[in-house]
Amino acid sequence: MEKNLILQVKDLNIEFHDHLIPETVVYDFDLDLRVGEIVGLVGESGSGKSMSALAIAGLLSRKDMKKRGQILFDGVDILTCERNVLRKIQGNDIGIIFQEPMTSLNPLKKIGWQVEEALRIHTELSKEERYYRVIEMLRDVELEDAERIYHQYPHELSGGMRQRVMIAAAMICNPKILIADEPTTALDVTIQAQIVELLKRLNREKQTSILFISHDLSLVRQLCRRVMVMQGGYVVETGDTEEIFNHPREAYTQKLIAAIPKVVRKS
Amino acid sequence: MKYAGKKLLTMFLTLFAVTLFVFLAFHVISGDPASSMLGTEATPARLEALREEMGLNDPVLVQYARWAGRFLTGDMGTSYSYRMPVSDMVTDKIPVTLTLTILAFFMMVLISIPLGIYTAKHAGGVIDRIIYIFNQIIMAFPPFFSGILITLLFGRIFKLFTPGGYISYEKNFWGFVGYLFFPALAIALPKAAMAVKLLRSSVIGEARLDYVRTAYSRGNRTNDVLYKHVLKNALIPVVTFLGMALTDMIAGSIIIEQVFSIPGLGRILLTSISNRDYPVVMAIIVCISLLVLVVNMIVDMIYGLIDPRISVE
Amino acid sequence: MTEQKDILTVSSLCVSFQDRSKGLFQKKNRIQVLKNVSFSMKEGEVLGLVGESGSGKSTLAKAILGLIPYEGKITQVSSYPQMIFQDPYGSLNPAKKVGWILEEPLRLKGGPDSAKRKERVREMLIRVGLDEKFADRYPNQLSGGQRQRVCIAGALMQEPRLLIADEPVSALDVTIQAQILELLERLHKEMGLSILFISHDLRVVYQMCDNVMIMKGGELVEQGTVEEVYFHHKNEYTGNLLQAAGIHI
Amino acid sequence: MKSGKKKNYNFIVGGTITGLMLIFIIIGFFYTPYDPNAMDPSAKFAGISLKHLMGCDNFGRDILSRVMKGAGTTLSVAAGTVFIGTFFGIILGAVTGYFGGILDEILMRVNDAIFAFPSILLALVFISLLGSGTYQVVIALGIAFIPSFARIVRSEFIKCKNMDYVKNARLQGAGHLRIMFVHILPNTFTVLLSAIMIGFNNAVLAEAGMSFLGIGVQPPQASLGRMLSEAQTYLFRAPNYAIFPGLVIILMVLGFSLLGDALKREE
Repeated sequence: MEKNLILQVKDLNIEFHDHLIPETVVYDFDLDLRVGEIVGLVGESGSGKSMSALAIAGLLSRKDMKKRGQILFDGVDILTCERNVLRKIQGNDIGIIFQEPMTSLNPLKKIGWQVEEALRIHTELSKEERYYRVIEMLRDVELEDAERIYHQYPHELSGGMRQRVMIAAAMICNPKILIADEPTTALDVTIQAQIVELLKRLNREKQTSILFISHDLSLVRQLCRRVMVMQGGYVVETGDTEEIFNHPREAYTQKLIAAIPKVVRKS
Repeated sequence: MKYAGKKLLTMFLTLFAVTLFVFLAFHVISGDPASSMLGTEATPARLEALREEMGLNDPVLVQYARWAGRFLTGDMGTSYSYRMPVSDMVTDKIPVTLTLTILAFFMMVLISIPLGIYTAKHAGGVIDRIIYIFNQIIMAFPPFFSGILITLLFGRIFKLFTPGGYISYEKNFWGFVGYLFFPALAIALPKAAMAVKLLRSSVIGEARLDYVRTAYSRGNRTNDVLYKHVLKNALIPVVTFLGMALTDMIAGSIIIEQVFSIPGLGRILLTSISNRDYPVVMAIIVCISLLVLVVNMIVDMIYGLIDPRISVE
Repeated sequence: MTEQKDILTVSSLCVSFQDRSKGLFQKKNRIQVLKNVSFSMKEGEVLGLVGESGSGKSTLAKAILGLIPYEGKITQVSSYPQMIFQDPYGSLNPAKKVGWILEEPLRLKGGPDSAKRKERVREMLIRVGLDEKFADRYPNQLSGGQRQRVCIAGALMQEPRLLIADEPVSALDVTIQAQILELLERLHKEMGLSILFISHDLRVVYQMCDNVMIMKGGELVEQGTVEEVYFHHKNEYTGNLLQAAGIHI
Repeated sequence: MKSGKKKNYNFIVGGTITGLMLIFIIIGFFYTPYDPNAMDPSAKFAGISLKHLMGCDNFGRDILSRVMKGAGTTLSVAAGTVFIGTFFGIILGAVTGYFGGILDEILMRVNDAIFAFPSILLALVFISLLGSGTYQVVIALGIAFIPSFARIVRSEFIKCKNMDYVKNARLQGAGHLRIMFVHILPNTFTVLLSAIMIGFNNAVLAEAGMSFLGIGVQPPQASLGRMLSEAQTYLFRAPNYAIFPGLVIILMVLGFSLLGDALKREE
């Protein structure tokens, strides 16, 4: 493995078996993620982008699903390793945030409890140490009044704040990789921009690699150096973001870019 | 706290409405209590005198207030058929029905919670399917029929108890509880089957939600996800069901008391209905209503404790 | 362009709701959702309305449609404005076939007989770019884009002159989004339809609209032609929005 | 729609049981092997034989004939009960759910108060007011069943009335009645159907319970509950007297509840 390479996905295939005819949702997915890099994964609904992300996070464990290929993290294949090996990686080395910050938090548990959960599982820190770590982390994701939020429930926070909480919980163990699955889709534009800025800053300061999944090409352009375009389960194009934006090779990529309304002076 | 106060207020309002309804309904239907009491000895003069004495010539609401006031002090009126105070007939029966119901309730909880969690965890497995079939059949059993079968099986064939051999709680409390074991089982079984089914589908439904995926993404074990995250959420609808089941059991015990010849509230309620002994019927219905309302109130309180969203809404 | 008359005039519109979260016996506050909103719309104009969630843009639409009580004055030339909604899954009755749904506006108007209605539905389906066979399908057999086309067809059955489109493409994938925008633009041109286009997406609004209004906290903070607003904005909030959307001038 | 992989066994088994029970009951309306009320002293407690397939009771009446008639009575009572409950439940639930406001507030408070009470208890109150008898049982149980249907219909109406298609219908000029019963009501059918199945079962069990207590159907009319209550006295001597009526109740309820489950899974 290359020295800077932190995650390597080779020939990932995902098949559903919940109907009479098996349905492949991801074909031959390859990905090299390097330390401190932000890679964008773009596609429309049903393109297989979220499925690939869930597989990398080790969250595709349904029995009616078949996966082939390799997802190598630190010499461990996430697809085939033992559950307890996988659990040591989840939350500790790989964090994930989702589209709906409302439903992704347990409605009956306090924010503090949920943010420190990964610490409870992966570290031997005392209760007090954990508390200070959580407060520090909440401040780090730019939540003011962290002490109060620690004792609040998810329904008492706004959408943007909840997504910040999700990021704090995913980043609490300083993971090497953060997977962000459409993290700003449910948010207003101004909040969206703030969250993107936050992700950029965390990436810069902590050297966390980010896999950023989105349907929004212009958003990916703001955040990612490298981008992969998916359609119908296939990666159709991959490369430098600006390169792809300015000279898309594949017809589908061209179509996607053309579909973004342009703001240029009419007169 | 505000939530609790609101619920308490609602409970008292409902109690007021229920008792007023019961009073008015029986007032209209029961005709003239004076002539019922005097029976063949009635003469117009004696009737009028008795009516005046009983306050039957006052406006209905005044009569209701008087009746409610007496009820609160423990005076539930006089039985037409037995010419004795209703309270004497009812008070020593309440513990019997209550014990039977509570016993059945605990059986239901003890059977259903572990089985519900087990079947949810092993959904689709062989044992899950067997339990499903078993559940469906048990739910189809009318409680009195399971009562009859239990009598036949455990009473007559295995001789684990003596059918009809009721032991009063005043004589031997544990003997009393022992006798109530099988009747309680007959009440508990169908409700337990429903609770297993509900808890199973509730846990499975919760497990599909996004926050469960989040919990797994932090490296939780399956059991930790189940017990620390899912279970509390899944119990919310089950608590409602358990509350309703408890009130249903109070009513169900009326029937089961018949099967096992237990002298509880159900027994006198039924005799009083067929004798048209309205003061007794009214008193029992008000007592059961009170129990039902208290149970509902407790369920609401438990809700408030489990779910932080409630006190805000 | 010739001077055209106003199709819709809204002056000092205020809408407030009672705070339902307070209990039965508490003093209730009224929450002001729209504060003194005034604007007008010309015949054949496509007017954009931009705002974030909670800014009151959907409330404004409801007030214009007469779905909620309001204070102030709304004058409309055409009496039956129609609306298309954001969620194409919720705006078609799942229990009815597409044909039935499209015929309903005609039935309600006491319109032509069954055969004529079917003919009109057929024409309209083709007009919005769908096959006439779709009349026999249920909404759950259609994709999001197809549903939105059916919604547009339904809104046009009564031949309104004003169409209110509330985030009509937000729930759709980008490529589908482009197709629906194209369709709306075509219908606008063909039928001379006036469209009040509500959206949070500044890029889409720029593409679609002649004029635009920016709304924040129930107030219109800026209005003008898209060129004015996008390239010479006066309000700070407009600037924030443009920057957040990655539109750097 | 993709077809499921598994066969719906619930539907097959439930449908078969229900079908057989219906045939059994319908035959009973027109033909029974013996007059269900004819007493034959010589056949007192006759065991199971070709002549009397289910044996005879303490008066020498043919149990099979009585079970056929009794099941018919139970079915009719249950059907009447569910009809009253559904009919008024739909009207009440539709009006309160659709219009909301003060009327809804008041009616639903009353409804919830009634709903909190076990239906058997309510029926007992009504019976003691109305007197016992078949029609009284239908009315008493019917009234007791209204609140549960009203609640279900109301919550469905509340869900639907905020849907955009209802707003759309209003914009097109549909009246309230048309919206309620043409646009919204068909959308509640799936939920209503499974509520009817459950309600039907509860009605069968409640009717049997009331007849068992002797306050339902009056003798000499055959009724399953009443047969069981009589059989209880001779339990050891003639267990078949208790077992057959009990079995018929169980099969009726089981068939319907399996069908109800099957419908739920179809969704």
